[in-house]
Amino acid sequence: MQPAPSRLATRTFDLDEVRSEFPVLSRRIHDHPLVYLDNAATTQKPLTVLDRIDSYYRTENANVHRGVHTLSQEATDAYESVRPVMQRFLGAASSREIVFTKGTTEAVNLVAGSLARGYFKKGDEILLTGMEHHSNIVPWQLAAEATGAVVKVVPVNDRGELDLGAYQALLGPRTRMVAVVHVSNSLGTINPVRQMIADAHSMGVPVLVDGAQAVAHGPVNVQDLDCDFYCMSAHKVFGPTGTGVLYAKEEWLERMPPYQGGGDMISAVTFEHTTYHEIPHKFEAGTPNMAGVIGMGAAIDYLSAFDIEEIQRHESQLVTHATGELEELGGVRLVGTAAHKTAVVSFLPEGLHPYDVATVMDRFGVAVRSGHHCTQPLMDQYGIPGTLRASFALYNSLDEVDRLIDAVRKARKFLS
Amino acid sequence: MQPAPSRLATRTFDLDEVRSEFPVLSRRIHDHPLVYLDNAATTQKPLTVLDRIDSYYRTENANVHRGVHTLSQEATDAYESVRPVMQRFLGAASSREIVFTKGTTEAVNLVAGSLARGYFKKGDEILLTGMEHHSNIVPWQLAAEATGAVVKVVPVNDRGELDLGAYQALLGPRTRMVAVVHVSNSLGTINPVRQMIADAHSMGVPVLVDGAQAVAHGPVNVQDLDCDFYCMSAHKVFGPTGTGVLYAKEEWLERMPPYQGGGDMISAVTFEHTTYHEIPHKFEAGTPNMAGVIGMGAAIDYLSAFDIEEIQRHESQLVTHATGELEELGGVRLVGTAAHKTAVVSFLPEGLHPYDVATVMDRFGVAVRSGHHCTQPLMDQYGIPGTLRASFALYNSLDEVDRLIDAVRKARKFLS
Amino acid sequence: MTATATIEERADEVVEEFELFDDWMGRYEHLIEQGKALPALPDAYRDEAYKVRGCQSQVWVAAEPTDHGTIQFWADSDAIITRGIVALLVRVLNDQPPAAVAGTDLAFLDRIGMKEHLSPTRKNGLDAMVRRMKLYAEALAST
Amino acid sequence: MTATATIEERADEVVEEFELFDDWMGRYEHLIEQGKALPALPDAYRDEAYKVRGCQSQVWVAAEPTDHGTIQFWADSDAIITRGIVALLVRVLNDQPPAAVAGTDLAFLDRIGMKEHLSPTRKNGLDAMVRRMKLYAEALAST
Ligand SMILES: Cc1ncc(COP(=O)(O)O)c(C=O)c1O
Ligand SMILES: Cc1ncc(COP(=O)(O)O)c(C=O)c1O
Repeated sequence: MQPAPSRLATRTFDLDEVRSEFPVLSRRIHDHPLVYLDNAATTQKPLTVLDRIDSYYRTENANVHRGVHTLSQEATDAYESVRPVMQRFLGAASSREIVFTKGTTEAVNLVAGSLARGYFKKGDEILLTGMEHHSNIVPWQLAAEATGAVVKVVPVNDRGELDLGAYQALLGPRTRMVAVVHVSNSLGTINPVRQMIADAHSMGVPVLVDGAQAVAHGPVNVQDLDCDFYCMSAHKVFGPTGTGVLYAKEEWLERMPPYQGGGDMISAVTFEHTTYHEIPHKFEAGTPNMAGVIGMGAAIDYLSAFDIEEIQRHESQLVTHATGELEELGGVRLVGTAAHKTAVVSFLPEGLHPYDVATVMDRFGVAVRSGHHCTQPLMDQYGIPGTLRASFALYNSLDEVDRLIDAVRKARKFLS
Repeated sequence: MQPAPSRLATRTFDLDEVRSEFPVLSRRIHDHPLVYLDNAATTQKPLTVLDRIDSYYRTENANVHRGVHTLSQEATDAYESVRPVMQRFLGAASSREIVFTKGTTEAVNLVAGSLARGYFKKGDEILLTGMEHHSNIVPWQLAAEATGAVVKVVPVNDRGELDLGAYQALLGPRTRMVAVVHVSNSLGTINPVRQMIADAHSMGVPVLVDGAQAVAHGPVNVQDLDCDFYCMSAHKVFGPTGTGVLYAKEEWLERMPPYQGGGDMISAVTFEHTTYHEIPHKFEAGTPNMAGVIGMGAAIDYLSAFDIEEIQRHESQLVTHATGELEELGGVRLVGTAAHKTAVVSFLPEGLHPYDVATVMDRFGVAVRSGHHCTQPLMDQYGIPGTLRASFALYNSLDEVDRLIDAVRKARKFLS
Repeated sequence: MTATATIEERADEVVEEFELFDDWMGRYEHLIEQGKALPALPDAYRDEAYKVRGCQSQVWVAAEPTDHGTIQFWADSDAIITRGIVALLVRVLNDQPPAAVAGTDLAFLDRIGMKEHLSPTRKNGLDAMVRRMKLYAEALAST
Repeated sequence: MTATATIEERADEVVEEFELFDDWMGRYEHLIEQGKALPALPDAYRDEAYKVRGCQSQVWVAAEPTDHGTIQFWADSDAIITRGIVALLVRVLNDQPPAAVAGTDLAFLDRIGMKEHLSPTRKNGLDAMVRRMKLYAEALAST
């Protein structure tokens, strides 16, 4: 059975119109119009998101879940109404499977931290890949340290693709968890998570997918993937900072002990014994980021109005153009040339240091990320100090790609 | 030595002007002007905070700490500039002692969770009080469960005051931590934390103070208190949702293992070994709530412009008026009559249920909290299902207190 | 209230009654009256096992199969507004076939302006009570 | 550059040099030139122990006491802009009395528009380098 589509396209994609909806894009940097190509770090926010946050604070703000008064009810309704929005967006079976977190990092920590309380045992293996973001490495290292489990790593080849044979060989009787990035933030590689999940499940192993870089660039359906956990950040999908989602299958949420304790996640407290609230609230201790969650709902509404395939076509044009032009320049190493990749182009002009190049490019108004992109093990493997990364979002234009290439050319000239 | 004052008064307190700065206060509820008396749950936000958040997203938004490009530098500067603001506000010795968290709940969980990794041992005692908020109970229960430590409780008397003699008697050689609320959210009691900290320190025991309800109502100086940890939420002090502060003495932060793992909190990652970033960043994993933190800075600037003593005088007028009028009504039980208390009046008309009363009061536009206020053990002790709680902030007026009393009177008439 | 009326018919009856009042006071007074008329909860059911604990108010609910294949509900609450809603639910769902109870949507509460009391976030125990009523009904319907 | 000039005098000299350029290109070119003129880091110091690891670029820094009571600094970076700043720091702080090094504020970098490179959040290792230079100086000053 094919799950119902999670997005409904009601708007035709019009680049100029879209650009006009993101106020920050009209900024000037060092006397040049800003070319913002650091979307994998964080995306910009459309007016609808800003307006929603503002109107929440101006007319609805109250603490959720506890009050009988109208304002508290309205705030609670607004907050809880985002759960089904995220459920549909991710294709979850139930809104009880949507836990609001600070972001991807907290979502991974929540799972790793909760499973460290009883699930992982000494000698258990946690299988990661060589292209994970630190946020999908360190929480598992902490859990391993606490429980005596060990971390194993699936190797990555020179094009930036996972070695699936090695993955299958590593999946063994001691494997208790697989954690894998859906789309790599430093390379853009789209990993074959569906296959990897099927492989893991055939051995009875659950899989966590780090979807931080996936959700803004293509449809995600967690039921279709059949992943056990899926993590994302609102700020990387046109939403506010400080919020995100952990999707987890209901059976896992029921089974897992709580992660943080506090108000809102309990049903009864005595000093002798505390009983926890039902899922998903069991995992949401304390006053939540109401404005953040409500803004995230507005961001998903914004994105869902488009046909995601139109956005994908647009972004893939940008990637193809950028890649072609960088190859044309010559003397530029492309890092991450996987067959399946998304809106990221990572590169390094030969003989130059990414810090220097990024510093000079900024002088021309072009914002790219330089460094190891929180994937240090991968950079170590490639023997480079880091890369320059241009990462695209729906509001980027082919003109901006030309400005990117021009800035690279000028920076190289200047630095050589 | 008296530490330097943490606030600088530059504005005269003018109630009408202040009210005009909080847009939500002009809302109407069921055809009545809103009377918002649920400030202990969350406070409303002044325009300066809304404008700051909006302008952040419109002109500065970028991920912090990693980028070389201008936007990222500006965002980082804006974000990091709030650390000294919070340092001054709390009277900390250094901005390295300011850790940004989701709020009070996460701050307590951070400390309890980190100390559960090596500090607490089987049989160690964690001393709480009978008037703690669930957020300062459950994290310690989780830490106790994980380590074999035990939770002990300082009793509360009928007026809602701590039994200091019992506290001193409970402080023993096995005590490894004291966690106490600075100002009780359900009773308004101001606890003698300075004395309690001195007592604990004389036994070599560190103290965590839950300041969630304190910071909006009086000056706090952590150096003066000499507490080891101090926790607060921005949303309870006119700031945005989803952010707050853990203050901790530098020596504790240095000594504590990290709590969550991820991007931004590490200095070098390999699969074999990860070294952590310096404090406070060691405790800030993942992309932070940039807009939230920056908005919190604006909130503290807003509050700090006033002479806090003027605000205290105003709030104490409100409390005195409300208390007097409730006594006048007769047949109303006041819950929490400590000698030292702040801007909270908790009460229950005899024979009525708080849920019913709050529901009817809402019909008259008066927003009070009903229930156990996340302090269930205390309500159990008092043998009541909960209370009605009117909690004040600087923008509340004596007129609003009259509307409160009127609503109580009408609700009682209606329900009897 | 006719014992043979369907859930929909009884719900419509309730809605018609409430339509007589044109302000919230009248409606709430009528609601509270309903609570007063609720048959007393048998003592055996005033027990932890039948209690649904909420932050805001407590609810007790129990069910018995009748000999003519329907369900008999017993319920109570410590708050009188909650008890009023409890009474409406019992009035509409009592002595109905399990399958009908399991499948009902209780939209009539919306039509009388009381829907918000059923919200899980109100934490008054009502939503959990409804879930229990349906669970009882499903269990009986499947036997 | 005169060996006997104070830190302030040398810093003023640097500022004057940079004032000759009226665009960022000239200033950055001059900065990179400074990096090229930086005395080579002795091999013994190109070692983990002397390395300050940043996300963005690496910096090495070492210090030796001279026989006339001042400090001799050695430093390098893998990025040429960072090396330029490193060179300016070495140029200004080299062969100065430890107490002067420990107490300096390096405000001159602001005056030549390079201050942002010293920000800890740039993670290019420079701020940690400065901290190490001052630590060396403090250690020597107190002996
Ligand atoms: C005394 C006290 N402590 C802790 C908290 C928890 O704060 P938050 O929910 O913002 O994390 C609150 C408020 O809910 C409180 O009143
Ligand atoms: C692949 C990937 N995983 C995890 C994260 C962490 O996300 P956040 O910092 O929003 O928690 C990021 C982004 O920084 C990422 O790109």
